[in-house]
Amino acid sequence: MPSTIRVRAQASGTSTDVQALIQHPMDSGFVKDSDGKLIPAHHIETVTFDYKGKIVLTANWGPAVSKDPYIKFAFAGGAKGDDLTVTWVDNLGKTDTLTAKIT
Amino acid sequence: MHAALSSNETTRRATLRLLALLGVAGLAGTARADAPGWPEQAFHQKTPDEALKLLYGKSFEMSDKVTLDVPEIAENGAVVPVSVSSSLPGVTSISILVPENPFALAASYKFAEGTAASIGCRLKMAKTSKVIGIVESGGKLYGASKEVKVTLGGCGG
Amino acid sequence: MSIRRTAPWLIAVAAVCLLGGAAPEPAATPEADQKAFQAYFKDRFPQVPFADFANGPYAVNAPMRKQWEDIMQFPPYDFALDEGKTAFETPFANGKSYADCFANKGIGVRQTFPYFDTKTGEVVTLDLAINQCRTANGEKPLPYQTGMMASITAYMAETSRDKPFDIKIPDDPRATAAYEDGKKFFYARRGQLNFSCASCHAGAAGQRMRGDILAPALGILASFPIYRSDWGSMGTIDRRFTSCSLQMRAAPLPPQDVQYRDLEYFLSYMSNGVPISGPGTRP
Amino acid sequence: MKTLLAVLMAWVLTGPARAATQADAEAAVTAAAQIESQAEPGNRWVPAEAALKAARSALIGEDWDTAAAQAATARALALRSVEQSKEQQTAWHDAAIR
Repeated sequence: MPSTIRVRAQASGTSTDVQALIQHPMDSGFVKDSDGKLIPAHHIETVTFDYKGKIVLTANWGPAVSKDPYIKFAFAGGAKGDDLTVTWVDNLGKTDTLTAKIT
Repeated sequence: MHAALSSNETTRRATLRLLALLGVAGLAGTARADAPGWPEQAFHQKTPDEALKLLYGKSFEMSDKVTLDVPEIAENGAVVPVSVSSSLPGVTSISILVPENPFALAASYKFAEGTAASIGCRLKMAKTSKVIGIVESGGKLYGASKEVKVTLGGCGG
Repeated sequence: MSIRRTAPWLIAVAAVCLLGGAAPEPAATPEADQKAFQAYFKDRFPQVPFADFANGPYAVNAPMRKQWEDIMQFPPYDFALDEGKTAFETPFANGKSYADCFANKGIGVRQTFPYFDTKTGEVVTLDLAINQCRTANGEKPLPYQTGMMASITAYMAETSRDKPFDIKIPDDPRATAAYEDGKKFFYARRGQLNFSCASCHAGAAGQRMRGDILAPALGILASFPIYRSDWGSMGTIDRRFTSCSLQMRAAPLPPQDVQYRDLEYFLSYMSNGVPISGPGTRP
Repeated sequence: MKTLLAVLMAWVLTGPARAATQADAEAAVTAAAQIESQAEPGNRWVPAEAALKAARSALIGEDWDTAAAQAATARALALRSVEQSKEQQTAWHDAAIR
């Protein structure tokens, strides 16, 4: 299974720019399928970005975050070759994690 | 999208409230394994004020030190690029709210010290609405708001 | 007989026929059509650089372009692209692979599709060629419209990015007939709304329709397959043609129907010179 | 005069309300389908096809009134699609960019 997480983390000297894309349906629970049945809510609730054992960003998401969610931020420090670990957990208890190298 | 909200949601919220009252919210986790620390109640409020009260225990004031970047007309309500940044010092959190969505709170970010006060993401919008960006700095909340016109709602899939 | 002896009324009728277009005009050549077609859009959108017609609505609407640029920072088709690359590089059960079915091993060839196959007398699209490749190697054909077909064409388009459309119409009456069929499909009104493809993508190109900006027909297929926010997933040219038909309240044709392939042939030939920009994203 | 009026009234009231028979319904559906098939495949109309489908499923459900009514709708829409299809055989030339 290929990872559901894509990360681009680029060190710029004093900080690291991070962009991530996660493959997830982010079903809001308000949309009906073609048979008129409500598709149950299925969305990511938290995403954490861990750099050297420190959570640099925690995202709390509701069902209004778009399908295949995207996030962009920057944290202080970070050097080329360092690890950045991204983990998400959804409302059904599913989870995925990926460790990417900072470039 | 809004029609679907009424009965189902009210019942579910009533049930959740009841469970919380009985102190068995933890047990309910077998059916709905919420991620630890996810502020469920805040995410289930219809108005920004209620959501912010549950999330931060306070309300916000408008500030020109909060920059909200949103399109004037969303090309599709399913994917609206939103970014919030601030020149305020010591930002600990940024939240984004869409008052016209079924639930006002869309996303909330907690920053570690040293993380730049800037976030970019993509949100669903059911219809034309204000988008509110909230920045927490020095224990206070500051906000900026802009309207985004939505002609294709983001909730029909 | 000489004109001098001809009854004056007959000359008048002949003149009306010639000038008024009541009689069928001599068929325009595909070359002349292409020149007029491209000139029409250049004239309509003088500020748009020719190559930018590959970017559809974003070429003609600045606020939309900004949102697109935001989304392209990390495009949602990224997952499909990887899936397509893996599938493309994975051999079939018989040990052969997609690379064996295409010129240059399938890399950088998207811009030559569709082509007219003078052996079978039919238009062959990239999607059709992929399935012909599969069946020739004992694999089941893929469903058109979305899923793996979109992923594989996304990868093949990616390897052809910036290569200009290079569609040829061979000297074969059947090829000209296929081209003419596609041209007719583009301009003929259909469906309960009595629209043609051209009503929206030529006449009203750049305008807003139900919140969408209508893409100019020139270069409209250059960015396929696309991730449409409206779909929340990838779609091929077949998927778009199907939804276009439905939007006009016309019954869609089956994917890869001869008329849809002919339409793709016409549109791609009209767009010769516009660079491939697929896979793309659209609202 | 009174008798005539009564007869007229009876005709007005019963005439249009006469229930469709199986034969009527089947004939109406066949006729509508035949008309629809005269439009080129790419020129058929979504609502005509939908009405025809509804008529066919009403036939299966032995609901002859619904079948006849849906067939009438399908027929009316199909006639317009055929007209459009025929007209566009040549009319498209006028819209072509040249």
